Amino acid sequence: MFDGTMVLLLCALPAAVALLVSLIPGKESGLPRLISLVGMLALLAISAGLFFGFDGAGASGRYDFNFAWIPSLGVNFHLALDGLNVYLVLLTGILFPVVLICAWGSSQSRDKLYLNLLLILQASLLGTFLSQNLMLFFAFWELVLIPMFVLILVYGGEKRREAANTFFLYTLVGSVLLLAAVILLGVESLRQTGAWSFEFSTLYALQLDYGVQLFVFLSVLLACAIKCPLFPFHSWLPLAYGEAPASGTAIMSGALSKMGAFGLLKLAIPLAPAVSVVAAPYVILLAVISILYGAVLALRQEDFKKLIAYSSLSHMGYIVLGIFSFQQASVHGALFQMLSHGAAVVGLFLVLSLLEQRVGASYKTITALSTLAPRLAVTLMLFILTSVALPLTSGFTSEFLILFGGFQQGFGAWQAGLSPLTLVAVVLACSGMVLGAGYMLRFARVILYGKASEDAGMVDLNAREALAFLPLLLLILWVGIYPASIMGKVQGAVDQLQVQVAGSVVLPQAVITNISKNGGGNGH
Amino acid sequence: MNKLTLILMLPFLGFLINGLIGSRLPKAAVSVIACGMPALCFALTWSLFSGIYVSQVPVVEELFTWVAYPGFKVEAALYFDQISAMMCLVVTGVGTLIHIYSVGYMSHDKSFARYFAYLNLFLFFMLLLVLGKNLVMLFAGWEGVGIASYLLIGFWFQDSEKTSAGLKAFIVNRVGDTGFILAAFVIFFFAKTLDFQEINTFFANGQTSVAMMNLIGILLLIGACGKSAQIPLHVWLPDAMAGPTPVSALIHAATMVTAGVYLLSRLNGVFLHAPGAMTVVAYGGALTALLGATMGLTQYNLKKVLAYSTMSQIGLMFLACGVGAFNAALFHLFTHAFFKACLFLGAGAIIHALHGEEDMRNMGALGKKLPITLVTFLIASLALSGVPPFAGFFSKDEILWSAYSGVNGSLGLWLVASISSFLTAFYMFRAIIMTFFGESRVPARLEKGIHEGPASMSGVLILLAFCSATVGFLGLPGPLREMAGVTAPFYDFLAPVIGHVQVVGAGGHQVEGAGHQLETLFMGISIVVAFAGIALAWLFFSLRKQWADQVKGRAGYAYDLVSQGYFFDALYYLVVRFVDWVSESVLARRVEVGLDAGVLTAPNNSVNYASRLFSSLQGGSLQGYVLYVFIGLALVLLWGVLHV
Amino acid sequence: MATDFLYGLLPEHLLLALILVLMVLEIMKADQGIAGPLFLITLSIGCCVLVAQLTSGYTVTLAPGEVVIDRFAILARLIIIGSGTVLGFFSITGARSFKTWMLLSCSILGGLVIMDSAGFISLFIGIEMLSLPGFALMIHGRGASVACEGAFKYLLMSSVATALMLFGISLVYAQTGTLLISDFAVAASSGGAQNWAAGALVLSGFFIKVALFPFHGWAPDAYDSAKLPVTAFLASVVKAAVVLALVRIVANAPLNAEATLAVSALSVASIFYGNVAGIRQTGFKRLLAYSSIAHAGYMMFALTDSTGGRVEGLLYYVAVYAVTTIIACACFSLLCSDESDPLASLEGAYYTRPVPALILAVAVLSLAGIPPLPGFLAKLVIFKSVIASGHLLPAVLAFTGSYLGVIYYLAIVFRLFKPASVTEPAGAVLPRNWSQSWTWGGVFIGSLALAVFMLFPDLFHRLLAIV
Amino acid sequence: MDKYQFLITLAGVIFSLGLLGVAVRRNLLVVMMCLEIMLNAVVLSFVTSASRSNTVAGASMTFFIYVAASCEIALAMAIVVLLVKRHATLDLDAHQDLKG
Repeated sequence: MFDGTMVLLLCALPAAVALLVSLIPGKESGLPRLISLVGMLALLAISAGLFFGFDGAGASGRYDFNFAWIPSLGVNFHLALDGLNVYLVLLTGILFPVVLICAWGSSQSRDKLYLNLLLILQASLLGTFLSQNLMLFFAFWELVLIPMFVLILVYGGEKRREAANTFFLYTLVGSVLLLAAVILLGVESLRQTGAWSFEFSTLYALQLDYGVQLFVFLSVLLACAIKCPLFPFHSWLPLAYGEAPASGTAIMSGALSKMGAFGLLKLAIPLAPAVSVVAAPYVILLAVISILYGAVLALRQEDFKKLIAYSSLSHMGYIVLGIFSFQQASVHGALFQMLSHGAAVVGLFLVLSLLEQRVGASYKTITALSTLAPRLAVTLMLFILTSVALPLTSGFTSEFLILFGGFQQGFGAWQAGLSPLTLVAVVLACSGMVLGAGYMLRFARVILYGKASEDAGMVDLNAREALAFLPLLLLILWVGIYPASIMGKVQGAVDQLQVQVAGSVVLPQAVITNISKNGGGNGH
Repeated sequence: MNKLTLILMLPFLGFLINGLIGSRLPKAAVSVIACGMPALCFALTWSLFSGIYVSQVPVVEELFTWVAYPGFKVEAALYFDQISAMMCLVVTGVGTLIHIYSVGYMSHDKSFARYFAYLNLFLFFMLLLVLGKNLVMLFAGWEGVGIASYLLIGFWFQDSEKTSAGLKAFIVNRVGDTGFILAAFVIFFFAKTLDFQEINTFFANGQTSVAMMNLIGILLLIGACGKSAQIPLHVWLPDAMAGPTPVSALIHAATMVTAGVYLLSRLNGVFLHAPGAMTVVAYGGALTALLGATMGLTQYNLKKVLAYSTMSQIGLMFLACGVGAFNAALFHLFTHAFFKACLFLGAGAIIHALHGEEDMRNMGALGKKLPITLVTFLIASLALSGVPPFAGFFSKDEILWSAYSGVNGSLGLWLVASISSFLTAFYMFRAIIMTFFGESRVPARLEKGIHEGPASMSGVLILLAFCSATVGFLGLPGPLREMAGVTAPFYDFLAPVIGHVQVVGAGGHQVEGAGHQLETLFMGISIVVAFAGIALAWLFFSLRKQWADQVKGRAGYAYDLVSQGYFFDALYYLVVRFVDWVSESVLARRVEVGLDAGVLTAPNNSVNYASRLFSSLQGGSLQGYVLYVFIGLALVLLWGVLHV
Repeated sequence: MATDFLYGLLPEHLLLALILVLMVLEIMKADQGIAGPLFLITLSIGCCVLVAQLTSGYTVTLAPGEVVIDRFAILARLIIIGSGTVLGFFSITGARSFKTWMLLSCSILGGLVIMDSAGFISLFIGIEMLSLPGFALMIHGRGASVACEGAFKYLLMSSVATALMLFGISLVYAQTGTLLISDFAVAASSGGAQNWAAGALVLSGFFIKVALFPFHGWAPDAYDSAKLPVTAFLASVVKAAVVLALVRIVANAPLNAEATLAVSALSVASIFYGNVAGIRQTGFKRLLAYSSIAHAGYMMFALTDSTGGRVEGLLYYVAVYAVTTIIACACFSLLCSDESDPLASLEGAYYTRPVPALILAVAVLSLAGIPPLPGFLAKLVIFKSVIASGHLLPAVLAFTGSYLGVIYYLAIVFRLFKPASVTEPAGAVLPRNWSQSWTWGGVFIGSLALAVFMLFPDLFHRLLAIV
Repeated sequence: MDKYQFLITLAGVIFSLGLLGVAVRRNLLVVMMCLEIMLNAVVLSFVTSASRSNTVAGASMTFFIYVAASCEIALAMAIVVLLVKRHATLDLDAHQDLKG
């Protein structure tokens, strides 16, 4: 039970701190900033504690907080730590203090509204990841939009109005169908169990006929493809990432984008396994298209923020590819990629934000950073190398596992005489490695190297900022060098996912055997 | 922490120290740390080597599990067998020497510490590459040396030329790496393991279809091509000369570029069952050897001459692998490391003396001013040209022989190899003559400053020259062995992991004895070829200079073709331009804009239009409202009447 | 019996007494300041009484076929009086005459009478008592202004509505010979052209009163022309009462297929019309009108429910909608003091008056139906039973419509947070006078109620269940 | 058809005429009259049904209808006076200040 309250605390603490902060009188005092930082650090401590305490047996009911909210509808305030969200909880716990520390110098960090937004955002994000009740999940899923909207609107760049509106309205489109699907699932549980229920545990057990699964799958896919985003649904991304304040962009790319991938893992596949298996090759194709599309677009981006935005589009593509390859390796890789991309892209954006704090808007044309601010340059280089997927960084671990699993799946399907679509897609995705190196190192060449103009002086990375980046770098190296140490935590979830997929009725026999041969347990 | 792990970690330690606090340390301390680490590594390697030289039992060190889930496990494990031992010795030995050389060479550079940090980082990754027990470990080192070379090529990052060269190197390598990783995937699909020994044993009982084996082989070859600058992925190597010369010596001559050969021989178990792939390797190597040599003919930049010669030498090694003579390839790799490093460092000494001048047209008559350099350079060149009794002769001769007698060797292959070695001798002595002899063309401002480098540099040169003169005797060819009644320690040492060339050559018409006579004949021919090349160079560039220009004039387009490196660069430039065009003109200007218009603008406008339309219904006239009611009611009633 | 008559109808009696007292005070020319508090006290007592009845599970049939006090009656009256109370707090600022309070009380009394009527006669009286003071309120103290045009449109349309309703009722009466509400639902759904016509007529009468497209014509003009408190009154109490009256009639009786189809079509149309037309509005009251048209659509959707969740769903929806609307209006009045109501006056309000701005933002987002705010839960409660009744497509259409609605609700939030650079410190000028603190009180109580609704979304489910 | 049905139908016709009148006539007062006509039609049908099923409910309903109707008219007339004050005409189309 104590662990349960800890889980609740994950969600409640930021809200409480937000309340406390808003109650502090006085406009321009540093106190609110300090309090919220302390709160975030406390939360980081809790999430880290839970992370290390978590042993992968999420179903055991430990780390589980359940409280009936709408009994008549079976909507419970049910939060629990499980294999799918344990990484993301840690990531969310790490990101926010890092973001706040990096924004420490800026004027907005003394702004109570800003701090409140950050805290509420954190609370709702954690709620989304932790919720074990579909309706609760949906509620948090939507709630995340509001603070982000205000964050962009108030602290954004010159085109912030447009950006905020586009972000909110575009990402809300997905919810229209999603809500219908959610309610439909509740109705199904009413039909089959005789009682309303939105508990995931109940919904997973339902026997949904193909049509329902199709509807659910498509609506979830739409919602998640917009959140991630995937190729045709990314139009909001460059604008939002470009215009949002640095901290907003960091959180959007680091945590919000993960909601999409998480939704696919949590909703799409378990709720509609049959359809998922059938649709997998096409989703993979979509993912690969976004990988290449984002990469190629990033090749010629002048604007750093947009460049990273497109690179993020590309990297999210890898996650989806991993998820829909259904292989142990690829799913592990996708989960790692969430961590890795979260850390790396946040680091990139934050370094940019530090540059912006130092030289203002002219950071867009900055160059020869290695001469001006070597420590900053090294930090940036490390994040760049991570997103280039250099071995020993988390980027390599995740992308290797994703492509590995994807390839085993595709090649197996091809050998089994099925369509080589997946195989082709994965091979194309591998060429994303080259493109990724291309745009990232071009970026490095532009911003890091070259002749420094004599007058341009710049403050180098100071201790506070270095401290902020430390956890990100540690995370990157840890996942890069010794991933096995934490894979056990998610193993249970991965196995469960495979069971759900393999158990789906219309799964072609060849694919089943292939899954069980290459991923599912008995490899040799 | 046992020796093997130490060998790996010491350079990394050096990297950390020099990288983090090196800028605050005095140069002496930096150089001690930087050179000490590889020296220690060499000592450790030597002790380990002497260990397995007797025991012949490979040393295995399992550090920890990298990734594990049911049915899949990748150990972070180190493996020190004969091949790794040989590679380690080369890497740490030559590496140490080049570190020492660099102390003198880089003494005036202000980012001294950064340089040595990078160099140590490279050593770390290179050792990871050769010590890795499985494909993942190897790949980690593989990519790591790539990034290290990227950093070192672009070491003087104020110069955008150099940074772009580094970028090019990394990207081209990445293309190869993609092939590598795909190969790893396919291998796992069949072998269900990524461990080298298990892979070799699995494919040894060849239950996999030949087509698949060839696929694996080709994919591996692509990876090897990228790293070892084989055609068509060789374009990065000449540009890579932008880096400091010691770097070129270490990375782009002695160690990194030979990683491809290491990979092929490491996975010889796979290749021996992939005849198609073997053929491609052989002919690809031969082609590279020839084209590289020809390209070397026309260069005026001293380092580029050496770069192209490296290319063609590695081509020879590939050729050897292709005909199944993996041990010959490795032997050539071994000797090549010494004399090519010596050549590069000699070139470095010259460039150092001329304050960065690399164009041979601005050199000449340096022999009197730089005697040590001249001698060492000469010895190394003779070795490279395959003049007995220098190292290059024995190793190259072994390759030439197996090119004829090897698994799918043929007279053609042998001919190509011989031509390329003839050309090698030619352009090497062209370079020597243009650099050291004749009348001086050095710009006046540089004239007086010319002097030998510090002791650290010339010492290293002498040592390397000595090695390149002698190490050949470790692996005498068969006939000589019989004559001298000695063994070939090198081959014997490698024998447990890689057998001798099995003499089942073209048509399999040789018997042992006849083979030996034939081999002796070939040996003679190759000697003649080498001297012919030298003589021709002498004729052209010393006695009858005008002939050279006449030939150049006659050749016309052919000359352009060769001097432009067969337009590979132009080709790739087109590809890159095309991708950029797609990115900019198609995706950014068309697709993105279209998407925005379709997804953002259009709905927005339509909603606004609808809004205007709807609120215009609210015209303010009460009767209008009543009329709506009337219509609505009428409709509902009508509906009912129709349905009831 | 007499005690039941006294206790069961105590709220009505209290309001009656209040009206009389106010009349007397008016005649005695007493200080008008006491009217508001008096009103509030009376209504609060009424609330307490109803709560007491609710908790004690008190039900009684006072006049068979005419007046009956059941769970629904108590809950519905609680909603009416409760929202009336909140509105009272908000109205004190502007309303300074006895007449206003008399009219308000009278209208609310009408609302109560509707709720506990079992026969059409008292229902009809209640509806008239509910509407007529409304017209008076609109023109009271406005002289020959634009208000009377709005009032006239409203009056005429609602008279037409009454006529339609009555005619429908008379048709059923022609068949059954009784005016019992309980019989009506049965008869109307029993088929036959005449019954069908009757049902259609009554429904369209109600559609006019709840301003469902295309019966909505009066709403934007009336809302726009009235004063903000009066608009709030029309949009909250009156609308709530009308919807609950409809619930009173149809209860949980499922509609037949044709009616269901017709109703869902009209509802979807209304949702789209209201939300889309609202996008380009610049005045707050007119915006409110269009939003209320859209919300009429959501509420009428509940009629297509055949799983018996209609009553609780609509009770919850109406309660949430009424309170939220009042809060929104109150906050708006706090932020924009002048008579005209340009949305532009909200720009940057957050920086000058953060608290009301934030509450307004939340209220508006709740109206937009952003989870987990009560507005969303209300929609959920209705649409879960709609989808459960198998109307997936209309539901999806409705969601799409509500998505369009988000656009203009968002525009309000947008203006609130528009960076302060342009706005002069208007908030600093606004004096925190005594009357405003009343409004504050109203906002506070309302928010409290909303919080309760949000925490216990199945409140009404439970309360209806207890017997 | 018997007289009851006839009367009911008649009421329906009158009602529709009234509604039509409200919809098309432009004079304020006439519109109000049409409204009254509708109500009278309602009353007619109530009375008819009452006498057919000889129950009192319908008959009593008529009284309430008349009461309500008169209240309505009273209010309406007050508003009409204000309207005329405003635009000095009884023409409905003159009163279209509210729109959009």
